[in-house]
Amino acid sequence: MSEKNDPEHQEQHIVGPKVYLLVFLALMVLTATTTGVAFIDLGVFNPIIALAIACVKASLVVLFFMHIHYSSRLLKMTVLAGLFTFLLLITLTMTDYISRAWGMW
Amino acid sequence: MSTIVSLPDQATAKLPHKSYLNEEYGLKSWLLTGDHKRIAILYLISITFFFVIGGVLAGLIRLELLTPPADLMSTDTYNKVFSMHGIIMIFLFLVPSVPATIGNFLIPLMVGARDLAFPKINLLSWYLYVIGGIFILSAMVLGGVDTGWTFTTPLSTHYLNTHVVTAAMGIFVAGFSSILTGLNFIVTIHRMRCPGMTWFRLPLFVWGHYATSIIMILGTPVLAITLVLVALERTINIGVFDPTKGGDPLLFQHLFWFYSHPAVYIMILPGMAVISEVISTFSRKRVFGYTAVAFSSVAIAVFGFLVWEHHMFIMGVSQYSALVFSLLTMLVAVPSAIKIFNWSMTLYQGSITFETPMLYAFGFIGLFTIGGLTGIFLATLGMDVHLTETYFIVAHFHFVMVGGMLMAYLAGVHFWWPKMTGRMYPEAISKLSAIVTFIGFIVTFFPQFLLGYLGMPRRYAAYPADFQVLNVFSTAGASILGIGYLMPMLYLPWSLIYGKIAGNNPWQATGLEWQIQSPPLTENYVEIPIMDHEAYDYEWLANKTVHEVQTVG
Amino acid sequence: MDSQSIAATHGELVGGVDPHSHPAFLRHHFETVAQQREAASFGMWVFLLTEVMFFGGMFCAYLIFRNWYHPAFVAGSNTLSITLGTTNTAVLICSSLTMAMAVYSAEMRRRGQLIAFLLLTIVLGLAFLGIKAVEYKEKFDLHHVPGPNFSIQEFVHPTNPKAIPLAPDMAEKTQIYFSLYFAMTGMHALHMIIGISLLFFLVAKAYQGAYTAGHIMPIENFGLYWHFVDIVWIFLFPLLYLISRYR
Amino acid sequence: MSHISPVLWEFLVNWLKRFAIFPPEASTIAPYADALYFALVGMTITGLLIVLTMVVVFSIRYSKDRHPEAIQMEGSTLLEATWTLIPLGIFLVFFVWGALLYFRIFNAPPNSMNVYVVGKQWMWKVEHPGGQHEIDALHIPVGRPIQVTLISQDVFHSFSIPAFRVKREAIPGRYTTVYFQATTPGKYHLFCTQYCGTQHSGMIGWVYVMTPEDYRAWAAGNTSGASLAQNGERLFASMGCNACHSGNAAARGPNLANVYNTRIRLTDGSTMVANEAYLRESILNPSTHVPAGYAPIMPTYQGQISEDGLIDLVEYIKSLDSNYRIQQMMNKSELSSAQAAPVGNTAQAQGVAKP
Ligand code: HEA
Ligand code: HEA
Ligand code: HEC
Ligand code: CUA
Ligand SMILES: [Cu+2]
Repeated sequence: MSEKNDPEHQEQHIVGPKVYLLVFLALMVLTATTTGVAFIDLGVFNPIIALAIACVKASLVVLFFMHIHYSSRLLKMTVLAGLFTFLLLITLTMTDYISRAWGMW
Repeated sequence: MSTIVSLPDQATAKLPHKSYLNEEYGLKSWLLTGDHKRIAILYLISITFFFVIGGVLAGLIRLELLTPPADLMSTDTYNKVFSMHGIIMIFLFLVPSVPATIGNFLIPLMVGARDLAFPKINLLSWYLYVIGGIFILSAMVLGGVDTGWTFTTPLSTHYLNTHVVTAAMGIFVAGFSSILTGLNFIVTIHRMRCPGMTWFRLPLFVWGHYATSIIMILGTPVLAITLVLVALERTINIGVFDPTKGGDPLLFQHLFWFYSHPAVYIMILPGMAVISEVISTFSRKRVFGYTAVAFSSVAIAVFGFLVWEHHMFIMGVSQYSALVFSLLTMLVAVPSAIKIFNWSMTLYQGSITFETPMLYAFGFIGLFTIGGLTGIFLATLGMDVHLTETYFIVAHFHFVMVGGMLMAYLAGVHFWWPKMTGRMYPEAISKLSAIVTFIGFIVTFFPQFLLGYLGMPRRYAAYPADFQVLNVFSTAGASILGIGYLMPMLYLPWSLIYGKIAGNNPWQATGLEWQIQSPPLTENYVEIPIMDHEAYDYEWLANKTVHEVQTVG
Repeated sequence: MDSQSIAATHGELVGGVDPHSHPAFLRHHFETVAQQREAASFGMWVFLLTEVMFFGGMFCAYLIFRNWYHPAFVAGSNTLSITLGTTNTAVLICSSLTMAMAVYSAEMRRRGQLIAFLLLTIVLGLAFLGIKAVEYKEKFDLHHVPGPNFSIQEFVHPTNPKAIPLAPDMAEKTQIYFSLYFAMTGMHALHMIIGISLLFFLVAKAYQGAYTAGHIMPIENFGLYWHFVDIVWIFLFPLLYLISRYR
Repeated sequence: MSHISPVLWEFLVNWLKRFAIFPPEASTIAPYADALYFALVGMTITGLLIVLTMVVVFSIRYSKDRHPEAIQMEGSTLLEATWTLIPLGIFLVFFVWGALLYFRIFNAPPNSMNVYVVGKQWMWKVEHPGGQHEIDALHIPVGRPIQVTLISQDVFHSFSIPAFRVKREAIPGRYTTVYFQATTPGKYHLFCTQYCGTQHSGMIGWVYVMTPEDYRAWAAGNTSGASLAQNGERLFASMGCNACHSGNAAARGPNLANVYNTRIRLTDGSTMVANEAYLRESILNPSTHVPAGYAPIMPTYQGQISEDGLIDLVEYIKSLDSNYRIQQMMNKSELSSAQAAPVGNTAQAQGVAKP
């Protein structure tokens, strides 16, 4: 892993079945958790927890199944760029929707 | 440091025996090619085709507006005409114009690679473009679309019975062509640079296209999904954009402009990229403040994503949000200003000649400055209230798109024509056409600013008689402009046979692409070059020895 | 970022000593295998960026309408079968595992194992689509598919005694929920269908031994695509199925 | 000049007669807008001149003939910072200036006279509170702040009066407002500027700005007999609203008297001001905001009432508000007392209006 920026080291990092299996188990557990938690009334925290778990699951997939954890900085930046633009779309659109009714309450 | 570059006279040059043009013959060798240079030529031809259609439609618009009533055609026809004009010009001409032709041709050459990273995807992107074009043309032939290029809901979804879905699908497909081009560029620029070609040795042309590609891959898919939703809304009434079902028509505007504002930078950044090369070459000087110009491209691309709501200031968005977007719009204008000033400063202490590409570049600087600064009018909230949806907008975007990008495109086509074809265009007549275009442009579109402030709304087939005088000017100008564009369409093909042989480096430019034969070999470089100097290093060029005119192959 | 360019340079020195030793799958315009592989995987990632934004538009719409018409979203969501939804999530995660293992097998150059995992992935993918089809069928029978046949009966006068009846105007808004439900899961399913078609192709090629001789790029890239589709579902599941389930 | 053909001659004369760069300045906003415009034009000319001077002077001074040797240089951080920061500063000034104007245009003073405008393909229907209806025309008195409440029955339209420098989109399903105060009597263009289909360019009309006396005469001569509120009262009865909103304590619906412009506490604990938009929403989508203490049993009237009908209902509910009634009377009396002391009256009206 440490040699990911080493130009000499062009060989792909091979992720073994053990890691995959662990990640898989974690994903399964998280799925069960998120479903379970949905049946408990936590008020505003319900969607927050659901999304947080989804984010953790997605990160696990990205980092290990998709090897980003072992990849070059360029690929890491690429993933972040996608996330960033998506958040831009959401937040800047929300500036409109949230403040549209200001003055109404 | 002063430099005089004097390469051996290129007049004695001969056409190379072997080049990408004569490596293979026959239609099949073109239609199935993976060579980025041939695909660029395919694009060049198809884009010109659509430009002529769009141009004829523009001619019809101007003829109709010669007189106040809707007498040449019915209002319905007029609406279809300007919608098709906008759709074709934007999606089938201006978005692919520089990147898919000149960019496709040059990016691999400039980074010192044999081809783009994914040649087959490059070809696929051309086919998608053509399929998209066929969709849009068939929408036009089958009866037209009258949504305007902006597809405003709920008009486009519930109140028109024209071929909206066909046109939307055409744009959807053409959009993927643009995504694939962007993808190819990004990967090529990141992964295919030749030894020694560091980021800050890249020509600014490549930086401009890098920024463009970012927008293409991040913005276009949002347009794609929006058009899918519009199509679903039309066919099965899903209600997301339909106020009677609880949907929000403004959401469509948000999603549409999330792409379409950055798209205007897809349309200008490649043009700016061309201008950097042209200005540097014809003043024989390194671009002033290379880093600033390079980063301003990226800044425009990134900030371009933050300002889309300025198209919706009076559409019922929240006033507070409008404030934020107005402020951000002011910020995005600054990198453009940096570029303009840096180019002007490049001329300082240069050694300037005035070939056709340079004339177009001067046209660009002047017209884009006006167009861009009138963009500031529109970004200014209180002013936009009066100006929006009037001819002021029409004038603004024709100044930046036609006066800016189209001029840059023509500058680029002339500049790299010798490289693409191996032959020179006729200099005198092309200078004339540049001047005619410039004059025609001013006469056409300047009056529209006045019309706009007087309040003439856009997309009007008939207008009150008070506005006629300025409209007559505009139509007269459009005729001149048409002639200006017709000329290159005649003399450029002519030059393919009768033009002077160009030689490797007729402009004595520094770019890698100029150091190889024109037209280049299919594999571009026999030996992958090693970049050992900065971009625009005229010292290096001046010191290059006499063995220049040699033609490989 | 500069390290990449140097990497490419050095890669050439490492891998490209003898031009005749180039493996057959190295395309002419690449200098080295490493360069080709990096380009391919970077290209795939850039494509996935595009996909993120493609789904992003719909997520944005979802967010807005969920806030506006929360009761309708709760009611709509509660009609979905949580059993089927959770099962499908599990199925998809399993398929992600088998896909990851397929990539691993290709890396280890085990042809039989690779084919087996690819086939497993296909089976799981088809299982997912099958379950999805059952769900769609149910919605169709209940007239919960947006369009002319959409009916709000179930929400105004729920048959389920535990469900809270909605006022008719709010019940109308469930149509927006279902529009988004079908648009999002539909787009997702479309991606699955494309993925499964590609898988068949990959299996055929793998059978010929194409990916077990060092050239694993297609498998690896397909893996990225498959995992991405999985991620989309990971978000769709809580957003669509798990709204206020405790009701 | 005799060799110029008569057509061309006439054209030229017409041109000179009609040549204008500015539309008439006929509202209190117009001078502000024009001032901003002048400033922007000034900026454009300055910026353009700077750029052109650089380009032209350098082109002449450093053309190849005069300056055969190019002198290479890197760039200059100082210079670049200058031309980054100065334009930025200028643009920011315009941002602030423009924002001030924007808020001025869209926030009407509380004593303004309300006119409803419904846009539909392809006409403008104007409804005055007194019950005067007009199509593609708007009669207003000079010197009174007018708030136009816009809504569209189908697609986006845009209500534009260039002489007033104001414009506002008419959105389907939502009220928007714009405000102006005309300063000069006359006849001005009214356009629909948002593309709305085939007859978009036919969706035009006139704004007649009249002296208060003329306006009063016009208003008296054109009324349909019943004011909007009276129409609304009739609708309120015929639609069966009063079955629940009877106003007595046992009624199933809340009492609507005096709700207008008050703060309503909703079941979810939040509060909202019952403005026009709220009232309209309450009729079409009653369950989106349910006042505290009530069950969401009110049926939806979506698709059963036209936009005009909704306006009547809203006006009626507003008229149940005593403060609003007083203000309406102030408006009327202000008109009839014929611009005696408009300033004083305005202040007075403002005093009465709710804070
Ligand atoms: C190539 C295309 C292109 C480009 C580059 C731009 C560039 C800009 N545009 Fe434009 N625009 C369009 C194409 C483009 N636009 C189109 C097609 C529409 C209409 C769409 C439709 O509705 O159909 C539109 C509409 C449009 C609107 C919406 C108007 C409305 O609908 O109400 C706005 C509002 O803010 C705007 C602003 C800007 C700004 C601030 C820039 C800036 O990026 C400009 C920056 C450049 C400069 C500022 C010039 C350089 C500066 C100097 C030389 C400094 C000068 C010196 C001093 C001040 C000292 N544009
Ligand atoms: C790249 C973009 C591009 C380009 C190049 C042009 C080019 C031109 N445009 Fe276009 N225009 C748009 C993009 C563009 N336009 C867009 C996006 C809209 C908005 C649409 C909407 O509202 O939805 C618009 C709208 C628009 C309008 C407003 C319509 C309306 O709102 O009612 C007008 C009116 O004058 C106009 C005129 C012109 C003219 C005269 C040219 C000229 O520059 C064209 C000159 C070129 C030629 C004439 C072709 C070359 C010549 C020949 C092939 C010779 C043969 C020609 C003839 C016989 C005529 N355009
Ligand atoms: C079946 C009884 C019923 C009928 C008929 C009815 N309403 Fe209501 N209305 C209610 C109830 C109950 C509420 C409060 C709960 C809610 O908003 O859904 C209410 C709320 C309102 C409100 C919001 C008042 C506030 O204080 O927030 C308005 C405005 C209103 N109704 C107008 C009308 C109009 C106009 C009609 C006729 C076209 C009408 N109603 C018909 C029962 C009714
Ligand atoms: Cu109504 Cu245009
Ligand atoms: Cu914009």
